[in-house]
Amino acid sequence: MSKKKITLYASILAFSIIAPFAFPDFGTQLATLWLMIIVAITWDMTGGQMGYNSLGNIFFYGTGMYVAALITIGLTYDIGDYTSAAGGGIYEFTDLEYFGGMALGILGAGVFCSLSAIVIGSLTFGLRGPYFAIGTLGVAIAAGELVANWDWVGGGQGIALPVYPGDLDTGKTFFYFLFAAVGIASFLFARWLYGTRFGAAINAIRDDEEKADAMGIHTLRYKLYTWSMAAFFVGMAGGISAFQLIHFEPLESAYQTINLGIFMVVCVLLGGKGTLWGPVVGAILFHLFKEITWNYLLGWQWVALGALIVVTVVYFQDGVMGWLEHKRPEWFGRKVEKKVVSVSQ
Amino acid sequence: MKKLSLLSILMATLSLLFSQASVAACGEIVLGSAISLTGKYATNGVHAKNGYEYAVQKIKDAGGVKIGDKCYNFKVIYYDDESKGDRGATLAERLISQDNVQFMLGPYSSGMTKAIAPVTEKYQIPMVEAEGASRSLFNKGYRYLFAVLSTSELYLASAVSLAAEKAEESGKKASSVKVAIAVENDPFSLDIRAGVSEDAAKFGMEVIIDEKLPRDLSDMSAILTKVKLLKPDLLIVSGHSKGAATAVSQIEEQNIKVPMIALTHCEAADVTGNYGKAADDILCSTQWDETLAYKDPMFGSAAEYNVDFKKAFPEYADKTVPYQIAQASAAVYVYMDAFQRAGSIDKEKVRDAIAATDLMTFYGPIKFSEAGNNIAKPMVLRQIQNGEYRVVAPSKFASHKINWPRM
Amino acid sequence: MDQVLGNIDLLFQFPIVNLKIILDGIMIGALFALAAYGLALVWGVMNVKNLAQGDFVIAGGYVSWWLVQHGFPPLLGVPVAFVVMWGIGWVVYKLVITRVIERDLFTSLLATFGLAIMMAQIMNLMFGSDTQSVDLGYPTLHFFDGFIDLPIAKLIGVGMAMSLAGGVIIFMKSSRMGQAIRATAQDARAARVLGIDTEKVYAFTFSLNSAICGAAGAIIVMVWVIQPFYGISYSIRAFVIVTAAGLGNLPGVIAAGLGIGALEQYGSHIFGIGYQQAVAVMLLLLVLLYRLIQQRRNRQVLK
Amino acid sequence: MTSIIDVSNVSKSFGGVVANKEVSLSVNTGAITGLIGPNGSGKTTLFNSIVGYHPIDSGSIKFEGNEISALSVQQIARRGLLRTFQQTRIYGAMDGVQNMLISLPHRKMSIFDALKTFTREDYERADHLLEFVGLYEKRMLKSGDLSFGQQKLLEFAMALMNEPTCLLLDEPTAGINPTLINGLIDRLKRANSEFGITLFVIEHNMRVIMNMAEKIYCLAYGEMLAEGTPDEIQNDQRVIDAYLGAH
Repeated sequence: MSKKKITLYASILAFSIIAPFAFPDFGTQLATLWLMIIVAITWDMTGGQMGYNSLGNIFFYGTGMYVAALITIGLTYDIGDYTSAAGGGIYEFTDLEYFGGMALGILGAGVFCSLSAIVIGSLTFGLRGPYFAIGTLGVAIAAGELVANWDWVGGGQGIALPVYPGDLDTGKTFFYFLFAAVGIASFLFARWLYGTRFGAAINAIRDDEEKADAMGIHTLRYKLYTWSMAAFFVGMAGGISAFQLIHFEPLESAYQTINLGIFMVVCVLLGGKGTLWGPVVGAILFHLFKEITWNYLLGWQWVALGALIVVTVVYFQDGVMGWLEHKRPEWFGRKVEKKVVSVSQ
Repeated sequence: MKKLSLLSILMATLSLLFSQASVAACGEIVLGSAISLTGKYATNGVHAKNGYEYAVQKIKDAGGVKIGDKCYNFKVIYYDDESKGDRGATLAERLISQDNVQFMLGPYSSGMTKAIAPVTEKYQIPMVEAEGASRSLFNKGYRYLFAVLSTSELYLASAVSLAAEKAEESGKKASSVKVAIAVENDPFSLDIRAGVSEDAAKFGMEVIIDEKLPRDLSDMSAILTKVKLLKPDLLIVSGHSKGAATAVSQIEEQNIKVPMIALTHCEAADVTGNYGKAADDILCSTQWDETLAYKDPMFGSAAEYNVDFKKAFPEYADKTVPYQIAQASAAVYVYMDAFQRAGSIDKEKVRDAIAATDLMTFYGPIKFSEAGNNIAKPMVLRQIQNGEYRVVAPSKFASHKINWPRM
Repeated sequence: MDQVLGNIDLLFQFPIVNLKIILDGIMIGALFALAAYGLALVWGVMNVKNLAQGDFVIAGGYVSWWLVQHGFPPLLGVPVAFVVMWGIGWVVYKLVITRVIERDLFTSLLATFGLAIMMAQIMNLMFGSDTQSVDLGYPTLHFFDGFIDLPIAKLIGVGMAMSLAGGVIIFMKSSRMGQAIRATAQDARAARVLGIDTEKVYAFTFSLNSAICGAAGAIIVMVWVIQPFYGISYSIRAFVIVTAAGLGNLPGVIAAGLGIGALEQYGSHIFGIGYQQAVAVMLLLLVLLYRLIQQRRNRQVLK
Repeated sequence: MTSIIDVSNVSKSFGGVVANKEVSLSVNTGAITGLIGPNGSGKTTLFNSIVGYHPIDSGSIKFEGNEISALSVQQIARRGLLRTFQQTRIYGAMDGVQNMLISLPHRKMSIFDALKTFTREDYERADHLLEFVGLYEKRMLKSGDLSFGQQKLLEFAMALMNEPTCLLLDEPTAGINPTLINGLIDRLKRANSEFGITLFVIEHNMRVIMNMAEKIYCLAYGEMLAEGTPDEIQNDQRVIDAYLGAH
């Protein structure tokens, strides 16, 4: 790593640590920003690097929420009693039950989502292009609907987790750092992964899967691994969200297909698909855009969002990083040789 | 909807101007509420808002809230939560952190309350709510949530025992009663369903249909087809105003004959006004009835509240005032009482005062349990008889005999 | 589980239920088929997978609803919605679709998804989020001891849907534009060589699709209800139908539409009406899976 | 001499069109074998059948003695039987080196090997092979910008990078500048002799195939018309007729 790069990474890290203390009023927004970064980076693992545009990654987020919550509750109480509409006694959690449950829950959410990616992937990875997008979208919608009808996990009323035991500001900072940790981990993971032979192989799948097949790459296996790694991080992010939100229900907060499920795709497109920094830059830009429109264009925010998607997709598909790479190829280590007219062969 | 709220804002500002001229000495206590002005809960959201507004005005007219030697008037900031939970939570956060609201009034429906309560709890802001009845709200150990209404398992409990009673009168066993349940997939209605199933199980009754209404609550004909085939003795439908309206209109359309039909939210949906005779002999649960003998010094008796409210909101003149309005007013009244007893506008002191509430109101007695729900007030069951709501159960309050079977 | 078994049992105990379910399914299926028909057109001709399909339907419904609110007769809504949505479709084509035709397929999918979000929200802002419907005021016919009820409005709606579909089929077969559309669908480059203005054909096709959807919406508002956010469920069904029937097979699309309507009704009868949406999506997944296995037999993939 | 590929009585038809009918042939281990035939005679179909691109209707295909006709493309590729495409397939957005690195034999790696970063040896091998095909100077260029002939060479180098036991080449000289063809023949021969890769080549250019192959098969109308040494084929009247008839 060059000195310049080390300085860059160090200053970003330092900023991430200082941010919640420097801007205490925006604690929740900053935590959400990390969430967006996580889902964008992980979406790009399949979408940008492997060419499989999933519209169903939100499935892992929602499932992560439920798995984390159910593990935490299940360790201390009977889940059916806790979630039953009938209510019953008052459920309280000691600090150990809360934090212990949370740690196991979030980790469990990651692992469960990883495994479910392998199961779902082995069915859906035969689909290509738009069929894959629609198929995965279908999986996410179906999951939300089924969970909404599953009484044992609270059905349509969702689950309410205990409130963070401690004062408000510590709670905010706590969740901020949880998200930040997963965010940084997923970034470093992606950074490392793309440099490996495996990373090159999934690029090959993206650019020409038939050729990759013909070269003997275990395409299906590699696709499953990639998605399952992405799902691990998304599942953990979902698990953290469950505790941060406290109450969530299946259709609007967990399996929110047209909110976060689409946001992550837009983040990546905005920043630049298939680049390491693209999802991060895109998430930051998108989050800013969203916060601004949600605050100042209330009522019209969804129209603005739809317009942003259309404009990005139609007119600006390479995203910020793509545009930069085109303008400043030398920043990306790409050699520019003048195209030789008569190639000496 | 937009026009209406604009108008009310205009009226509120106007009245504010005038009242400031007369009682200029009074300060202001700001309450916040995210409420459903659009979306599937809009009908009741507007009812609740009217109830809040009526009480705010009434208290102002009576000289405001007296804290020490100062007087205050309530002012409520409303946002439209579009009947969506995540929106409600966002708006609650906005009310608290941007508008600096220190005291919250509840939204409409258990689902919305469920989404908002964690936020108020997180910020330690007291919320007195009047429209969230699900028991699942009161087992989370929330300290800042108080509900003036009875919890939802009580809504239709008397319908089940009535059905049992009628079965025995006609020489059959209570356990022979077959129950059909169709509810919305939301916390309130799921709690209704849980309550009815528990009660039915107590009598050994069989639940032969147990279905959820579709999300938009606009078509339950598929369920009614099954009702036609399986002929239950008791049909329970719960889905807020929209569910009630759909049920009454489609029961008529498909010519469904069930001896006993019990709904929630009949008054809020104005089923008598909208569907006339089709609504006859349907049982409706209610938190409050204007014929009940409750009274307080602010609103007078239940009957007086009924009359005065219709004067203030003429659009209700030829309807039954839904209990959603009465309990919304009661929630504001609880705040007034708590502020005065606390003698302070410090939110912790007020919270403790609310917790210690033991108050008789036009709406009924109010006393909160540890968990924050009102344990002092009973539910009543009314039947629509010739277009009028008549109390038929429990027997302590009954003014009329029940018409049975409904044919 | 008991509930499910009980519901299946009902089908055998009271065979008449089957008739009712199939009738209901065919009626709703006829309208799904219309939306799917438009989708098959744009998909086949310009390879655009339009996820805003359902929102065009809902928009057409609101056009008709708005007319009725302003005192026009409800049946007028269908032709007016057809014309208005034609115009909207044309504008959408010029602004967005024309720029995604030559791009990869995910682009069109996502662009139309953005469009869908926009349209739904604009309708929400204009008309509010309540469900709306238009009452034709016709009575309901009862058969079999009042068990089967057939509202005349539904019959009229299905009749209109059928004549619209028929009209489009005849148009595609016999008119010059119809022939140009079919030629472009087969080979756009060859069509261009033969002097067909494919840009014009594309614009026409997309507008026609939008108009068909609009008319379907105007029928739907008469017999069911609409709501700004219902679009996605019609889009999903359109995709199910087209995926099941394949492209360029218009009678197949209609048959699949009717079949899926009926299957969905059976699904919500058996699992409960709360599963309605889930049943629709599961059907999509099943169709995809079926096609996948079919392709795999030829060592091909579904793309 | 043992054979590495054994095709016996393979038939394949698309709809009503018979592309291959009862075709049998065998490719000897370590040799260069040619497949010729007029346009539309079913050569590429046979290639596709061998590498598992589509299922065959009847017959048997064996690779190293094992039946492979029921296997998929990647399963067959993982056994070391590779093919290049008539219309080259390279990763146009990447540069030459990246193309080579992607072509590392993943079939020989465990997932843990795959999760390693590229080693110095990987780069050296890539450079070496690029040099072997004469693309070393252009290795950092976006390979989509290379000429068609250079892309063919790159695809060939990628195939070598994958260390196959047997390589099926679909018209390696088509579209290549005639002045370069001799160099290409030389490289193919060297790949065969130095790396020990068995080659099975479809070729239109008679001069090329006669120069290279030890044994040649000729297809016409989907059926095996003739087989033999280059000399035998050149003098076979049926082959001459088939080519003349096709022109």
